Amino acid sequence: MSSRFRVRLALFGAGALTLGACDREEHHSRAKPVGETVPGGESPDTIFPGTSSAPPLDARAKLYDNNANAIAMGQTLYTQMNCVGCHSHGGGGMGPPLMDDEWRYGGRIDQIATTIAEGRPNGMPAWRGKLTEHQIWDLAAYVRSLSGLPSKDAVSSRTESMSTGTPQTLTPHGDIKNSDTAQQ
Amino acid sequence: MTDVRADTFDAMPTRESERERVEAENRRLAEERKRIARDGPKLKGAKLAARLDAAWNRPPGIIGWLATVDHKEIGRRYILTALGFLVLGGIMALIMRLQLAKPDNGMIGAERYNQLFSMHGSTMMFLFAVPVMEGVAVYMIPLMLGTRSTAFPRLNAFSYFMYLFGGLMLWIAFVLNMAPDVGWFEYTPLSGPQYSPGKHTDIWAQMVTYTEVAALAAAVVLVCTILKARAPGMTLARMPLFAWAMLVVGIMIIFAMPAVALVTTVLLIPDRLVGTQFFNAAEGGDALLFQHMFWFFGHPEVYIIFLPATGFVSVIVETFCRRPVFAHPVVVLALISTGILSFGLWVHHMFATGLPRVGYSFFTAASMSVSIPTGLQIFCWLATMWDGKPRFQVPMLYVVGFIVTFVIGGLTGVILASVPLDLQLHDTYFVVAHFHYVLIGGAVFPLLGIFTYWYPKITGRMMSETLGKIGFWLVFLGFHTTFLPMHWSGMLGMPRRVYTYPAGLGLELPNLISTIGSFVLAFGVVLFVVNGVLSLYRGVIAGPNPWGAASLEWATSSPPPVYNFEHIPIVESSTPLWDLDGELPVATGLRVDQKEMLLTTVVAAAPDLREPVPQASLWPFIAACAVGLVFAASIFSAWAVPFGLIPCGIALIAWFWPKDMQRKPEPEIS
Amino acid sequence: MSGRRYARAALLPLLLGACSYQHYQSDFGAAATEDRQFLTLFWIFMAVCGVMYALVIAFLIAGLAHRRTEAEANVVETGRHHRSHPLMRTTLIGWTALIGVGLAALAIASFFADRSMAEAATNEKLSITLTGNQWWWDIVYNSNDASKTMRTANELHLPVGVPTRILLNSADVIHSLWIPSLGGKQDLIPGRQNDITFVPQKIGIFRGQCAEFCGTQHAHMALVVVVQSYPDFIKWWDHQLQPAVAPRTPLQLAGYQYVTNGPCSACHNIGGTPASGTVAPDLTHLASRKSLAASTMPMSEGNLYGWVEDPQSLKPGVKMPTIGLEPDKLHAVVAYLETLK
Amino acid sequence: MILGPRFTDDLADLPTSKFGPSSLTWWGIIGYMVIEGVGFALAFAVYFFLMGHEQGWPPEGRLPPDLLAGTIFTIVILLSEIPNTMIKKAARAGDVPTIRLLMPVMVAVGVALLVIRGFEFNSLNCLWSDNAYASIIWTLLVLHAAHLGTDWADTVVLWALMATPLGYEPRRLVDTDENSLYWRYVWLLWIPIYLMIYWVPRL
Repeated sequence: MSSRFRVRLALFGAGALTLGACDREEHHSRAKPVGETVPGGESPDTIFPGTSSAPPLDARAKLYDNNANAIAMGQTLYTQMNCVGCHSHGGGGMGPPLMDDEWRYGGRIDQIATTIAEGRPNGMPAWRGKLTEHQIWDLAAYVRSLSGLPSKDAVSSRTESMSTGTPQTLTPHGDIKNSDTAQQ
Repeated sequence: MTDVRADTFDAMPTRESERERVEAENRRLAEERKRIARDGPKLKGAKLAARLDAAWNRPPGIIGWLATVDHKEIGRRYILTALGFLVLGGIMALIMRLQLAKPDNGMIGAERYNQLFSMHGSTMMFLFAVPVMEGVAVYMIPLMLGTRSTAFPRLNAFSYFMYLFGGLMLWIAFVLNMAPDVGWFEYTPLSGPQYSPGKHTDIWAQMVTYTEVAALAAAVVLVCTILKARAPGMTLARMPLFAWAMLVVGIMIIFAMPAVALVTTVLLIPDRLVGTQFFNAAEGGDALLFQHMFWFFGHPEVYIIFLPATGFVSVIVETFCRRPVFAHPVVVLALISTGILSFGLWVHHMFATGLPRVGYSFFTAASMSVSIPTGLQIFCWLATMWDGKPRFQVPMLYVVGFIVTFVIGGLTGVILASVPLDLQLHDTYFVVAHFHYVLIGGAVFPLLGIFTYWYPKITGRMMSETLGKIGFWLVFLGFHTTFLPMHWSGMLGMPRRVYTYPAGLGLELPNLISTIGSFVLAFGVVLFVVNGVLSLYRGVIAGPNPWGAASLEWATSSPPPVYNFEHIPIVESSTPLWDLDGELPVATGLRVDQKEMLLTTVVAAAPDLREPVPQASLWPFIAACAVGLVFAASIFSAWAVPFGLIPCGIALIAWFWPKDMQRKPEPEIS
Repeated sequence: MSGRRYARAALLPLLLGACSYQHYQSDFGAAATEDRQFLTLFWIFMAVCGVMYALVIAFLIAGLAHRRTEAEANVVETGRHHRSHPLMRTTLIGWTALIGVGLAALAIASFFADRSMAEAATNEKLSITLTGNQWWWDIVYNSNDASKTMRTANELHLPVGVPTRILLNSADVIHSLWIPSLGGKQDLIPGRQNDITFVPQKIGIFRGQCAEFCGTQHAHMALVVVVQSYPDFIKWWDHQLQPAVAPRTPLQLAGYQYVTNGPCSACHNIGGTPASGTVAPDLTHLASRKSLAASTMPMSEGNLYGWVEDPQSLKPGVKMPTIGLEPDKLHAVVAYLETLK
Repeated sequence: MILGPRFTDDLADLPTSKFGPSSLTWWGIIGYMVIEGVGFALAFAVYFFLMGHEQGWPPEGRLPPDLLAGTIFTIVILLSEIPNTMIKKAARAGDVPTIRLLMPVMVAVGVALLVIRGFEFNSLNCLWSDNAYASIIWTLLVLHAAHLGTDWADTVVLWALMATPLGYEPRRLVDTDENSLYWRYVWLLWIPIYLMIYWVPRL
């Protein structure tokens, strides 16, 4: 009599937790190619200000976007590769700020990965060849998290270093504005 | 003490009309009080049993199952759930042993292994060891004390559900690949936001919170029961040693567990969730703060597990040597001083952290001195055996196994208390061996003994003696084969928590022996479980007192009726059933139409109050669900706390709000 | 006679276990003053504890085995169960005193051992800074002469007989340095500085390991410790100060170009080349070391191939990414790395 | 064989409720007070542990919290002991009308305190994520707010219960007595917290 109820209770609990688990905790120790192996190249490279005909999202996005391990790894690389030097902790400096919701070259993770891999005019170096594809996507996932794009349960609240303002878990959820003011 | 019985209301300064109305009501209630049925020479035997059954039985069905406040039912659930977790934790251990059977083994990867040992430790400490002791106590303490219920039975029910939900959350997370993987100790900064991304660490931290809420509730229930609900005449000096042990343990829980609840829920989770800086060295925090707080709880925790087991040993030794334990006051003092000393030892888990050396000497001395009370207790048991004529039945075998094993664990503990020795041995397999000797030898052996001992009381049937003896030898030999070589592998340079080790360090043989032993041990435990299940159907019918024991739980039938005792027994010595002349002196006058228990004074156990016992209620379960939901949701968002508190508040108010707004001649809790 | 032979046969595997290796990583290594003091103290403790254990077991056996008369057994029936043997109270006091004396002796022995170790730590002649990383050791040999300060990784060289102080830091989580054959352990804690001192006494090669759980690859965070004579040590130090050798063959040159400009250089440093990363082990004299990847595997050509090609399968979770090098690049990289003696 | 009873004592005339340590709930409340007390004591220990690690307290370049809100809070909570004592005395005397009169006062005081507490958070001059100092003073204040809020809710429920006919049940008077005891604990714990948040940083 009661056992059926217990089973139902357990199923309910399991269901509730599954919703939270998703791909957030998935740990990839190396890049798992989906489709092509090298990021960027031609397709998602185009800048599409504002607008209409965005190419479909790269299938790798779901391995990295909202993935806690990728974001954390990206965070480490962000410091180690001295991204801080130009972009500060997202606030910007020599390079553009990454915390706002303005994206000159697109705010989708595959677009950010392309930006990192290929570099951009006015100082952003190309990291392809210096970092692996896996690392570039990790970095892209982290950069996206700076403006509060991924879900809050995938980002880390802070690092073990000097405080840099609002904890990331509390940054307001941003939207993507593709700025068409990409400077020449 | 001011007595506020209904008749004192005459003196109340109230408005005239109101006053008259209240007075009239008081008179009517006083009349009704005279008509309440009570047990006594005129109402006894089968007629009384039928009336008490009607008043005490819970409603049938699922609702009744969830609503029960019977300490025996809750205690049984506690024990069975904890045993379930023991089996799960044991399976984790066997998988780890297989992985370590040979060097450079590739059976299990690093990540999975790290989850396994984290789950093994967390399950055994939080979901097995402490809850099983509480479960046994929740079942047995009211029977040993000669009372009808625990104090706050609804809180007791709430405590069980909190514990269950905490365990479920951890294990569901494990199935979903979200298991914690940074150990049962979760040191920062490894468990902090940067190095443990994702939610698995939070799941561990919240599981701890659930089980601490449960343990604290159970501790309050037990302490209040032991202090206030003893049978008349059972002074503190005559109280059974197991009750003494649980009193000390309850108080220890009350002082120790807030530390771990604080360090996980108030410091670690905010660090991870909202970015507080408690453990961030760059912003004035300190990683060692976590260790201090954790071990301030963690060391007493060991004694919280061990002291109930000493209570078991005292119980078994008394019955099987047919003597009260030698020097009862010495044992009580030993229990109390162990409890106090255990709060002064936590730094011996941190000798390698580079704290000032002068402080270390103090903690060395304190850690060593805890072996004095323990040594005294062991002496008292041995002296009792010397004085009496031990009967070698299964429970007594486990006691002998306990002494042979635990003393080794105690002595390696003395070795580890020395700073220069600990610096070599800390975090090696030597320590793994040490605390398994203490926890399995010191707590699980007596636990298996006491299961065998109390099994007939709980089920009405005896466990098989033959299977029990085979099981004992398998457990005993399997245990030593597993853990004795670990001293050796630790000395040979094997650190803890490694998922593999290289060949050529001499670690191959001790590890292989350990692995073989672990399966023998597991087989012994399986045999014990099989014995338990088979004996449910095939065991010899036990009768009320199969072992010829002296304490009150044996004065009622096996299994006991839902109300425990038809009349409240009166106690005149520390071994009441051995000092009778054929009849049990009883006190009468408790009502039989409603649940009621007797409260006595704290020291002398003189009758003090008649206390209504709450009826079965779903609200503790609903409250546990609400609180559990807040805990689970707060892993993901801090907003869960303010919003989640609303349903919690509603459930708690409904729990306490009287369901019947009419005044009653005597208080009832509906 | 044959019984004894069987006993010996049973002991054999244990003895083999104890003798068939060189105490490479063992408390019994006795390769430094600290471990020798540990062993002395350990055996004192074992002796005292052994005596205490023997007493308990003797009392247990005596209590269980000694004969009782019928009257002694049926105490409950005759109502005499509240009485105990008159000698027990005296014995209880004696037992308490014995425990007290034993513990006091051990505490004092422990205290003095601790003192003498602490004193040894005060006259250091060599200072090394060790920084723990997930999951490797960054090692800096300090010198007052800045040009003599030298960085290496995962292999510690110590001169025999010289008191050496190792300063312990962490770059990420808590680690613990444990070289059993030399003595004790000490934690590496972010935001704090600890230290540990050894006076090595035995020339040889030993192994140390991280003893505080530090994440996924905690099991593979080890280091090789080479205790050598002072002249050898100085020779080694001087050699380590040299920049990396230049590539000689075209294959090596191709490897050089890839390593110093490609992904390796983002993290690794190779002295005298453009590769100047600081987040991974220094590779300047990689091939002179005895092991690879924090002592995960011995240094060999085969292991180098495996490691460079796919570190994630050899040490899953390690921070070094699997790049997926094409075979020709792999040959070149390994050929170059092998020259880094 | 179950032992036969020998009837020696009849307890039918025992009372069913008493004030103070005879009451079971009194022990339960003491138990939970100790648990909370240990929690707060450890939080205080954390505070001083972190303080020992910092050069300045508050750390360099930060202002200590503004005094106004916290001091008003302290004065109000200390004054609330007057109606609280009156309620406790009335409970012991069985004076239900007085209790019914004063409970709303306590509820109103609770509301006022919770509102002032809101201003207190605003006057800390830091955000919890700034540094360890900020984290611990926020935590202390949040913990005490939770303590206060819990007892306030408890008081509201008791007020509602005392307004029903059940207010005349002797056990409800014991509840009232124990609720007043708990309120004393709430303000007693506040005093060290007040000093630690507002005055220790000014030393």
